[in-house]
Amino acid sequence: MWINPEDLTVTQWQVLNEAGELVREAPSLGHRQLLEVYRYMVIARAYDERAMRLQRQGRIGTYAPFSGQEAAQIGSAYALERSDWMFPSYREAPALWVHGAPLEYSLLYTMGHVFGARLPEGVHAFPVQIIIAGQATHVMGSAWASTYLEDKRVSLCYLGDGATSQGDFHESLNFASVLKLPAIYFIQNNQWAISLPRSHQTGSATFAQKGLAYGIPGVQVDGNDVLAVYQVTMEAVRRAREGKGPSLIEAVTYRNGPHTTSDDPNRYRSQAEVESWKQKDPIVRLRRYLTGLQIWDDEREQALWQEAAQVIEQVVAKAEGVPKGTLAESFDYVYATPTPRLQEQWATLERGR
Amino acid sequence: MWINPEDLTVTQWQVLNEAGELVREAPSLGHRQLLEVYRYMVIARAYDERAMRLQRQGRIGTYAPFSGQEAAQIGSAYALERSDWMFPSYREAPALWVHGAPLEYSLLYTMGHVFGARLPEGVHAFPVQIIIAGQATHVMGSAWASTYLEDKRVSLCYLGDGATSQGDFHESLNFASVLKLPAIYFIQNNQWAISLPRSHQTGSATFAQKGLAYGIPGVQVDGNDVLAVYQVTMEAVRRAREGKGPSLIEAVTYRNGPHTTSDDPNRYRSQAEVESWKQKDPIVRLRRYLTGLQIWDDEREQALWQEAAQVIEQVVAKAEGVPKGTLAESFDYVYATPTPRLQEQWATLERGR
Amino acid sequence: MPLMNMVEAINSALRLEMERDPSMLIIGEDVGRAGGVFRVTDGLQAQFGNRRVVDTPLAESAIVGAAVGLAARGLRPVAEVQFLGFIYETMDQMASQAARMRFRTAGRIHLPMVVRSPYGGGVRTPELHSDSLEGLFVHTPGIKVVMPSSPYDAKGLLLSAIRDPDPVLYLEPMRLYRAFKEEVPDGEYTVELGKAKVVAEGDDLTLITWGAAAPVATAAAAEWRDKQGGSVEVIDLRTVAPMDEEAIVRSVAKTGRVLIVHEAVKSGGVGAEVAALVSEKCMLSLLAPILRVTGYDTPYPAFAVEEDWLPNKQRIFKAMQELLSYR
Amino acid sequence: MPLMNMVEAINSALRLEMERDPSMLIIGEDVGRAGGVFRVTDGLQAQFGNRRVVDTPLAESAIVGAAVGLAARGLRPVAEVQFLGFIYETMDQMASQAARMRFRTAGRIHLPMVVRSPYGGGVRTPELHSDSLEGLFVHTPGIKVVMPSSPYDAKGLLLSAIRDPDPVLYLEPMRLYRAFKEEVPDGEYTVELGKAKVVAEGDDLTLITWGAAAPVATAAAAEWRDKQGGSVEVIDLRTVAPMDEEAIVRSVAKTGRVLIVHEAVKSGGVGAEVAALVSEKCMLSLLAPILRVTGYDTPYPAFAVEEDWLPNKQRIFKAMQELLSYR
Ligand SMILES: Cc1ncc(C[n+]2csc(CCOP(=O)(O)OP(=O)(O)O)c2C)c(N)n1
Ligand SMILES: Cc1ncc(C[n+]2csc(CCOP(=O)(O)OP(=O)(O)O)c2C)c(N)n1
Ligand SMILES: [Mg+2]
Ligand SMILES: [Mg+2]
Repeated sequence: MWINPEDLTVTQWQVLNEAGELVREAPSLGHRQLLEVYRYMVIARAYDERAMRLQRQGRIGTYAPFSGQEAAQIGSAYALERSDWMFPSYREAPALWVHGAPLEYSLLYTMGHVFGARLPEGVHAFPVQIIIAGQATHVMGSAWASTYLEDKRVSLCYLGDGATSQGDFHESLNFASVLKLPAIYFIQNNQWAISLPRSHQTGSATFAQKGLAYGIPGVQVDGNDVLAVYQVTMEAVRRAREGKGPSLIEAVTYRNGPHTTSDDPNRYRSQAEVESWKQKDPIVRLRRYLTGLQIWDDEREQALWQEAAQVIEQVVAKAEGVPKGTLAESFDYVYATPTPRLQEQWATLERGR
Repeated sequence: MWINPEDLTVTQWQVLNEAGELVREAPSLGHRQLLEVYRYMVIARAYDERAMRLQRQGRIGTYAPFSGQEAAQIGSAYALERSDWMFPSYREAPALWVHGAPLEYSLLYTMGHVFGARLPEGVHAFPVQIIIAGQATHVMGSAWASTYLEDKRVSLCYLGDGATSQGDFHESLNFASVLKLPAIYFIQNNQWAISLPRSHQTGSATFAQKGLAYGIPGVQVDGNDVLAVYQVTMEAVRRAREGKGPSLIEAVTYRNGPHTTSDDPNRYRSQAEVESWKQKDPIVRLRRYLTGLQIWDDEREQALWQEAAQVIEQVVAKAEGVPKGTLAESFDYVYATPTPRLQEQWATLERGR
Repeated sequence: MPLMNMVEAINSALRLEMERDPSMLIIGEDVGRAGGVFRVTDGLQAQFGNRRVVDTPLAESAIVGAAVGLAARGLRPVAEVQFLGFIYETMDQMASQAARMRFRTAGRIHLPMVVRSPYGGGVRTPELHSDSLEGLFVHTPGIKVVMPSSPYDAKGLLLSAIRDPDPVLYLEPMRLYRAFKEEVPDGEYTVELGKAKVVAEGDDLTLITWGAAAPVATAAAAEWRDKQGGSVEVIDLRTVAPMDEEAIVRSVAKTGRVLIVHEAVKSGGVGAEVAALVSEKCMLSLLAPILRVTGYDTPYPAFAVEEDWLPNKQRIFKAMQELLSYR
Repeated sequence: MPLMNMVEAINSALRLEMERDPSMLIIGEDVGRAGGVFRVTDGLQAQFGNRRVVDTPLAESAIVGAAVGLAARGLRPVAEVQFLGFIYETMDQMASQAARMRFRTAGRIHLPMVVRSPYGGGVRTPELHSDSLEGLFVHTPGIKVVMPSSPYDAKGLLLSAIRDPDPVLYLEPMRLYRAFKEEVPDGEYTVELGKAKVVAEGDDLTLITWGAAAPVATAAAAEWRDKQGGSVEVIDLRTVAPMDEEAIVRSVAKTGRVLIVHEAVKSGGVGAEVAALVSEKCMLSLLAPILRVTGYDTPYPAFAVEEDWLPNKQRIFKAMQELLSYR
C-alpha cells in the first residue's frame, strides 16, 4: 500500500563513456558543431583558470569557479536558440557566453562594477542570481509569458543541487506543471553545496525523480558527457516548444575547485574524491571522442589553447577598460524616474554628505 | 531515459467500502474503540453544524467547517498517543479534540478571544495555524526535538491539498527525510483549496507520490474510511517510533460545506459533485459497519445524537462563559517581560490614548 | 457620475485597463472563478477568459516570482496576495528580486508589475488577516507603495500603478471596501503616484494619515473642528513610497504641530519616517512634540479586542488636545 | 584577559553555552564541518558532535521553522542565516511564527531561540551579502534585535540572547569580525539586552549609532573632538529592539543636538524610529534638526562604489558641523 522510494530505479543517461567512446547513437551534431562545442569548453576552462588568478591578484572580487561543469553548461546552452531565455545562477559564465553574452560581462560582475549585471541588449538572459533558487520562479514567469504571447520560446534555468532544497524550486515546478509551461529546470548536481554533500542535501536517490512530485518528466544524465547533455536538453526543448510542458534535467557533474575563492574545500572533502572525478573530466572526454573521429590532434589542441589565452587576454583587457561606474549613476536605476528624495540625496552625495 | 510520471500507478488503500463492508482485514480495534471512534465522529459532526449556526447568529466569527472530513481527522488522531505532538491547520477541531483539547477551545478561537489559541497545559499541540503550510516546518522541528531528546514521541501535522504547493511543505519534507525525523505529514485532500480544484493545484496524479521527491514513503488512503486512515497512520507512527523516518499520508476526502462561512462554493463547484460525495459519507460508512457487527442500532444512534446535542450545549455555554480577555492583558504576552515601551503604551491604553 | 464603493472602483480600474492593454493579466489565488475572496476581481475572468485572469496554485512566493518573469518579458501582471499578512512569504521575491531588478541590471530589465493586497483591521478576521505592513516596503528602495482611502483615489491610483514602469505594492483597506460610495467616473483617469491629498485645510495642526486610518482621522478632525472650533489640516499621503515630502513640509511650516495617525504598529512604522522627516526639515516651525496615534507595539490582537487596539477618535482627540495645549 | 576579535568572542560564547546547557544546539548551512563561512562556529562540531551542531539542507525558511519547533519543545536552537540578505526567505517564519507564538498562545508556548546572521558592507561581497535589514524587525513586535559592535559586547550579548526566553535576532557586522581585538574574559558573562552603552561622554551633541556603523561613528567623534575640541556624546544602542529610550532621552536632554548614524538605507530605517522618539520626547531640549547619516535610498550598491554609499567620516563631520553651527 505504501509507495516505496526504494522501488524506484533511475538509470543515468550516457552517450560517451569516460574513454570518449559512444555507448549509443550520438545526437545529430555535425563536425563543425562538435568542434564549436569543444572550443567553447576549452576557452571556458581557460577563462576559469585565469579568473582564479585574477582573484588572487586582487583584480576581481569573490569568484565562483565552474571547472568540471563545462559539459553540463555548454551542452545545455547549445541546445537553445538565441531567442530563448536563460536564467543563470552565479556559476554560469560559460552558459551565458554560449547564449550570446560576451565573456567580459561575467568578469565585470565579479569586479563589482555598477554595470556588472547589465547584459547587452539582445541577450535573452537574466543576470547572475545570488539568491539560491530565486531564478526558479522567474523562469516559470518567463515561460508563462511565452505561453501568453505564443512565441514558442523556451525558458531554461540553471540550479545547483543545493537549490532543489529551496521552497521556490518546489513552488515553481508545481506552477509550471499545472500551467504546462515551456520551462526547463536544469540542475547541475555537482555533488556539493558549499560544504554540504549531495547525500545530506536530500533524502531522494536522485534529483531527476523529484519531477514525479509534479507530474514533470525528469531525467538523470551524465553531466560530464556533453553529447548526452545536449541530447536530453534538445528533447526537453522540443517538448517545451510543442506545448507539452516543463522538464527537469539532473546533470551529474562535479565542481573541481572550491565553492568560491573564499572557500577552503579541504575542510570538507578529500583529495581522493577530487582526483577520482578528474578521470571523468568533460573536456578530456570530448577530446578523446574528437580524436577518435580523427578531427582532432595534439597540434590543434595546442593551437586552441593558444587561441584561448589570447581570447581571455582580450576579455580581461576589455573588462578592465570599462569605467567602473559611479554611485551617483546608480541613482538613476532605482526607479524609472528618481524620486524627489533620491534627487535630494544625489545632490548631497555630490556635495559630500 | 526519462522518468515518466504517467508510468507510476498509485492505488488507494481502503478497508471499508462505501457499503460499510470490509474489503480487507480490519485493523485491530476492539468494539469499545470502534464505538469510541464513532462517538467522536458524530459529536464532531454535531459540533460543526452547531458552529455554522452560531456563526450565522453572529456569536462566533469566520468559521471553517470540516463536515465530511471526520474520518480523516479522527482516524489519524486516534492513532496517536497523548504524549505525541500535533500540528493542526485551521480546520482540525476534531483532531485536536481527540488529542485532548476540550472542544470549547476551538470555539473560543473562532470567537476571536484573546485566549482563543491557548490550549490547556498538557495538551501536546500547536494552536490553529493560519499561514498555509507554516506548521509543516514546526512539525519537523518538533520531530527533530524528539530525536534529540530520544523521547520516542511522534509529531504529526495536518495539511490541506492546497498546502502542498507551498515552499514550506517542500523544505520541511526534505529536512525530515535527510535527518530521518519521526514526523508524519497528513494531507487531507478535500478536493478544494477555496475555489481551486485539486486538478489545478498540482500536476501530479496523487499527493502521495510527492514523497518520492524526498525518499519518503507515501500512501494514498480513502480518507472517508476511518479504519483505513487509522491503519495507515498507525504504520506511519510505528515507523516514526522505530526511528525509520517520516511518512506522507494523503487522505482522499471532501469538504461538504463552504471553505469558511465567508465563502460561497456555488461560485465554483456543482451541486452534483457535492451530492456524489454524500454517498461516501464517513459517518454513514462506519455506522453501517457497526450495524453489520451488531453493535449498533437506531436506538443507540438516536441516543448518541441526543448526547451530542447536550455535549455541544455545554461546550457553547462554557465557551461563552469565558471572559473574552482584554487588550491590556495581551500586552503581557509579547515578551516574557514587557519592554519599557510596552509598559508605557500599556499605561496610555489605561488612560485612553 | 456613478456612485461606487471601493471594491467597485478597483474592479472598474482593472476592467478598463484589461480592455485597453492586452499585455495586462491578473494572477493569484481565487481571483478567477470565485472573483477573489472579496469579489474585487468579480466578472473579470468571465469577460477576459482564463488566459488573462488566472487562478494559481497556493504559493505566494511563486505568484510574485512569476510576476517578475512575466513583467521582464514585457507583460503587465497584476498579482494578488490574498491578505497582506501573507506578504511575508513573498519578501524575497518582493525585496531581493522585484525591487532590485532595475538597479541590478542598471536599467536593462525593469518590471512593470503590481501586487495588490487587502489589509487592515476592524473586520473581525482571524489572525494575520489584519496586519498593516507598509513599513517593510518603505524601507525597500525600488518598490512603490500605494494606499488609497477612497473609491475615487483607489481607481485613479490603481490605473497609475498598473501603468507605472516599476513594481508597485497596492494596498486595499478591507474595512473601506464597502464602507461608503462616492462619485467615481465610469471611464479612465489617473491619480498621480507620490502626491498627497489635502483632505481638509487648517492652520493649527497637521494631521498626517493614509489608507485604512484616513477616514477615522479625517472624521475625528472634522468633529474636532465642529466641537472645538480649532482648524486641523488633514493630509492623506495616498502613496507612502515615495512620500510627498513637499506637501508635509508645506503644511507643517504653516501649523507647527504634527499628529501622525496610522494603523500599523508604532515602532519602526511609516509614522516614524514622517516624524523623522519633519524633525529634519521643519525644525524652526515646530511648536510641539510630534505625536503618533497608531497600533500598539504588539502583534495585531484577537478580534475580540481589536477596536481597542486600532487608532480611534478618542485617542486622536487626546493627542490633538495635547498638541494644541502644548506651549 | 585574552585578546579576542569578534569571531573569537562569538565562538567563545557559543562554546561556553553549549558546554553549560545540553539543550542548546546549533543549526544552519555549513555551520558544522566547515565551521561556518566566516569560521564563527569553527571547532564546535568537532567538540560537540553532529547531533548538536547540524549542517542543514539549503533552505532558510525551514531552518527558522525548525528552530520554532525545537524551541517550542524546550530546546535552545541557535540558527544561522548565512547572510542577512537571505533573511527575506524567512520572513514568514520570523514574523508570523517566531515573533507571535507567545502572543498567539497567550504564554502557553514561548520560543527561546536565536537567529544569528552576518550583515553589513565594506567587505566587497556580491549582491545581497551586505544589506542591513534590522529595520524590518524593529517593526515586528515579539522579536528582539541585537547588534554588537565590539568583541566584548558580542560575547556578552550573545550569552544573554541565548538565555533569553524569547526569539532574538543577533546580527554580526562582517566588517568587524576581524577588524580589531580587545580584552574579553575567557569565561562567561552577560551584557544585558536593551541597554545602550555610552561610548564617549559629551555635552554638545548626541551621536546615536549601532552595529557596523558604530566604530566609524565613534572614530569620527573622537577625531572631531581632537581637532575641533567640541564634545560629542556617542551612544551605541547595542540592542535596537527593545531600544534603550532612557539612555537616548537622558543624553539629548543634555546636548540638544542629535545625529543618527546607521548603515541601512535611510527611509524607514531604525534611525527614523530614533528620530521619532526624540521628536516626541525631547521637544523642549532640541536645539537643532535631527540629522541622519545613513546608507542612501538605493539597494546596496555594487562593491566598486560601496565606500561612497556607506556612512563615512566625511559625511559624519559635515552633519556634525551642520548641527553644531545651527542656531
Ligand atoms: C537563499 C540563499 N541561501 C544561502 C546562500 C549562500 N550560498 C551561496 S552558494 C550556496 C551553495 C549552493 O549550492 P548549489 O545549489 O549546489 O550550487 P553550487 O554552488 O554547487 O553551484 C550557498 C549556501 C545564498 N546565496 N542564497
Ligand atoms: C500563506 C497563505 N496563503 C493564503 C491563505 C488564504 N487561504 C486560507 S485557506 C486557503 C485554501 C487552503 O486550501 P487547503 O490547503 O486545501 O486546505 P482546506 O482549506 O481545503 O482545508 C487559502 C488560500 C492563507 N491562509 N495563508
Ligand atoms: Mg552544488
Ligand atoms: Mg483543501
